[in-house]
Amino acid sequence: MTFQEFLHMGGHGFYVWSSYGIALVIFVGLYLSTRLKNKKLVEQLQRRYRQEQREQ
Amino acid sequence: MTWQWFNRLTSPKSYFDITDWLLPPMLIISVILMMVGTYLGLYDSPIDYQQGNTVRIMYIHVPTATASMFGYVVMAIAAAVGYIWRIKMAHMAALSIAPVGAAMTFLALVTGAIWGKPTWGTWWVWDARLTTELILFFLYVGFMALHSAFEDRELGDRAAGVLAMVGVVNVPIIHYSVYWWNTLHQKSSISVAGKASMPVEMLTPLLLMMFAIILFCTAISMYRIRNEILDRERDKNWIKERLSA
Amino acid sequence: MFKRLLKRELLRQWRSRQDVTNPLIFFLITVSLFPLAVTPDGELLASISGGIIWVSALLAAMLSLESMYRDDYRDGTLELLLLQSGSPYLVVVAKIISHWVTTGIPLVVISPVLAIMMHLPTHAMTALLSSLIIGTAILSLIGSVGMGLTVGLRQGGVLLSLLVLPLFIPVLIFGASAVTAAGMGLEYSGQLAYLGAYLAGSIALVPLASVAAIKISIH
Amino acid sequence: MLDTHKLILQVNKLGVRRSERWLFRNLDLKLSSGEIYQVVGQNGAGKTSLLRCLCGLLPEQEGDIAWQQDDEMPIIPLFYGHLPAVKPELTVLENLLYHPINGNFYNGDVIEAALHEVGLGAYFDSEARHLSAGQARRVALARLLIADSKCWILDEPFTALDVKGCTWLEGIISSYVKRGGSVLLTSHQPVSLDVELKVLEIVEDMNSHV
Repeated sequence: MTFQEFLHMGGHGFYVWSSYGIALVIFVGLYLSTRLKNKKLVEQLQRRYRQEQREQ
Repeated sequence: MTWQWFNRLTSPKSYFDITDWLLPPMLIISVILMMVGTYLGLYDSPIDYQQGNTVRIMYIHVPTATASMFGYVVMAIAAAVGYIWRIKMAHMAALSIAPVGAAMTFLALVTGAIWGKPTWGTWWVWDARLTTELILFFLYVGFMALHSAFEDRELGDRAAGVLAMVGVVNVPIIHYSVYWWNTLHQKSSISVAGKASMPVEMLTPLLLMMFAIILFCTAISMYRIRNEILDRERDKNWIKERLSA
Repeated sequence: MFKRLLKRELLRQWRSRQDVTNPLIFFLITVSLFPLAVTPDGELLASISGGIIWVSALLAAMLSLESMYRDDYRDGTLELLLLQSGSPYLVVVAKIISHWVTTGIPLVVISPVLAIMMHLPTHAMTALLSSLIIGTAILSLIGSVGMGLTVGLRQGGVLLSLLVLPLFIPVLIFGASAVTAAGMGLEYSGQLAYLGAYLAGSIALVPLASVAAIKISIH
Repeated sequence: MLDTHKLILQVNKLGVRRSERWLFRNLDLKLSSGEIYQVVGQNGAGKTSLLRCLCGLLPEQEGDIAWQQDDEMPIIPLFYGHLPAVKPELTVLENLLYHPINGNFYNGDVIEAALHEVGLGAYFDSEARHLSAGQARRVALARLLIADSKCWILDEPFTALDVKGCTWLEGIISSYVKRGGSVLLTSHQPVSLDVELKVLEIVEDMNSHV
C-alpha cells in the first residue's frame, strides 16, 4: 500500500484524518492546559511564599 | 486496614506523594498505547465491507463515548462521596473529572458527526447514541456552570454534588428513553458495527484504544486534582516546604 | 401544618396574580410563532403540533419557576419556613404543589385552545391534556431541585434552565410522542404509563434533593 | 411556664469555616434554661455564623451541636436574623398567621395580642409592603411573644429600633429569661438587662483563652 493510498484511504481520507487530527488536538490540549495551570499555580505560590519570607 | 488506606488516600499530602511517582508512568503508558492503537487502527486493521475506511473513526469515537459515560458516573460517585461524608478530596476529584469528561463527550460528538457524513450523508444524524452523548454533554456543562456560579468554592462543590447525584439517576433514564425514541423514528437501517460481531483484527485496536484513552483521562484528571489541591490548600505548610524546596 | 403551608403558598401566588398570567401569555405567543415561522397549512402543523405545544408549555412553566423560592429567599421567610416548620420537606412539597396548581394547571387548561389553533386532531385532545397534566407536575418537581440549587445566585435564571432541561428530556420525549401517537390514532397509554412512573419516582426523590439544595444555597 | 436549669443545648468542639478560613474552632457551650449569653467578638469574627450554625442554617464543619429533646421533639430555637422574614404582599396579620413558629401555627387572638403589645395593633390588615423597616422588625419581634420557644437566638435584635423600642425589648428578654427561657444574642449597642448576662467571646481558637 503506497503512502499515497494510505493518505487517500479510498476516498474517505479527509474524514478519517480530520477526526484523528481533532482527537490529537484535544488530547494535547488537555495535557497542556493542565501543565500550564500547574506551572502558573506553582509560580504564583512560590512568589507568595517568598513574599511571606520577606515579611517575617 | 482498609480504613487506614482510605484515610491515606483522602489526605491531600499523601495523595501528592503517591501521584508523584504514579502519574508520569501512567501518562507515558497511555500515550504509548494510544500510538500503538492508532497504528493498528489506521494501518493494520481491515476495512469494513460497507463503510470502507471510515470505520477507522470508530477507534476514536467508541472509546471516547465510553470514557465520557464512565467519566460522568465516576464524577457523580466522587461528588456523592464528597457530599455525604464531606471529604474535600472527593469534591476536588469530581471537579477535576468534569472538564476531561466534557472534552471526551465533545470529541465523541465531533467524531460521531464526521463519521456520519460519509455513511449517512449528513453531518448530524439524530442517532440514539449521538443524542445521548449530546445530552450527556449538557449535563457536564451544567455541572461545571453551576460550580463556577458560586463564589464560595465549598458551596459550589456541595451544590454541584447534588446536581451530579440527581443527574446520574437520570442518565440511564435518558439513555433508554432516547433509544426508545430512536426506534420509534428509526429510518436509517445501518446499525454501527456492534462490538461482538467485529472481526478480531478490529476488536484488538478498539479495546486497546479504549483502555489507553480511559487511562489517559484518569491520569489527566488525577493531575488536575493536584492542581486543585495546590489551589485550595495554598497556605498549608507542607505545600510551602514542597514548593520552596 | 401542611394545609396551612399550602394555603400560605396559594395566598402568596394569588396576591401576585400578575406573574401567574405571564406564563400563559408567553405560552400563547410561543405556540403561535410556529405557524408564522414554519407553515400555516394544516397538514404539517397537525403532525408537529403535539411537540410544539409540549415544548412551549415546558418553556412557559420554566419561566415561572423563579417565583417558587426566590422572593421567599430574598425576604428571609424561606429560612424561617425551613427552620420553624419542624419539617422542611413539607415546605418544599407545599411549594411544588402550589407552583403546579398556579402555573401547570392553567397551562393545561388553555392548551386545547392552542391545539385547535395548531390543527391537532380532536381525538388527540385527551392525550394532550393527560400527558400535559403529568408533565407540568414533573416539571414543578424537577424545577424545585434546580431552583433550590440556584436560588442564592445572582444570574440564576439562565443557569436554572441549563440544569433542568436535560433532566426533563425523557419526559418531553414520551409526552410529545403520546400526543403525536394519539394524533395518528395509535395507542398512547404506554407513554402515559412512563410519565406516571417518572412522576412517582420524582415525587419520592425530589423533596430530599430540594431540601439539600436549599440548605446549600441558604448557608 | 418553663422549668429552670434544664439543659437546652450542648455544643462541643464546634468549628465553623468560611471557604478555607477557620472563623473559630473548638467552641464548647452548655446552655441551660434561664441562661442568657451575649456573643461578642470583632466584626467578621463569626458571631452571625455561630448563631446560624446553631440553628442548622450553616453546616458545621467540625464538632457537634446537640439540641436536647423536649417531649421527644428536638428543641427548635426561634431565630431572629438580619432579615425580618416578612412577606411584603401579605398583610401583617397574614404574615404571622401563615408562618409557623416552633413547629406549629397560631390562631388570630394570640397574634392580635402580640401585635398590640408590639405597638402594631392598628396595622394588622395593611399589607406589609407599606411598613417601614422598624415596623417590619416589630412584626418579627411579635413572633417572640407568640411562640413559647425554649430558646431565642437573636442576631442584632436592637438594630433599627428607637430608644423606647430598645428598652421595651430589654424588658421582654429579661422577663423571658426569668421565666426560664434561654437566649443567645449579639448586639453592637450595650445591653442592660436585670438578669445576669454571661459573655461568650469568639476568637480564632476557642480553647486558647477559656
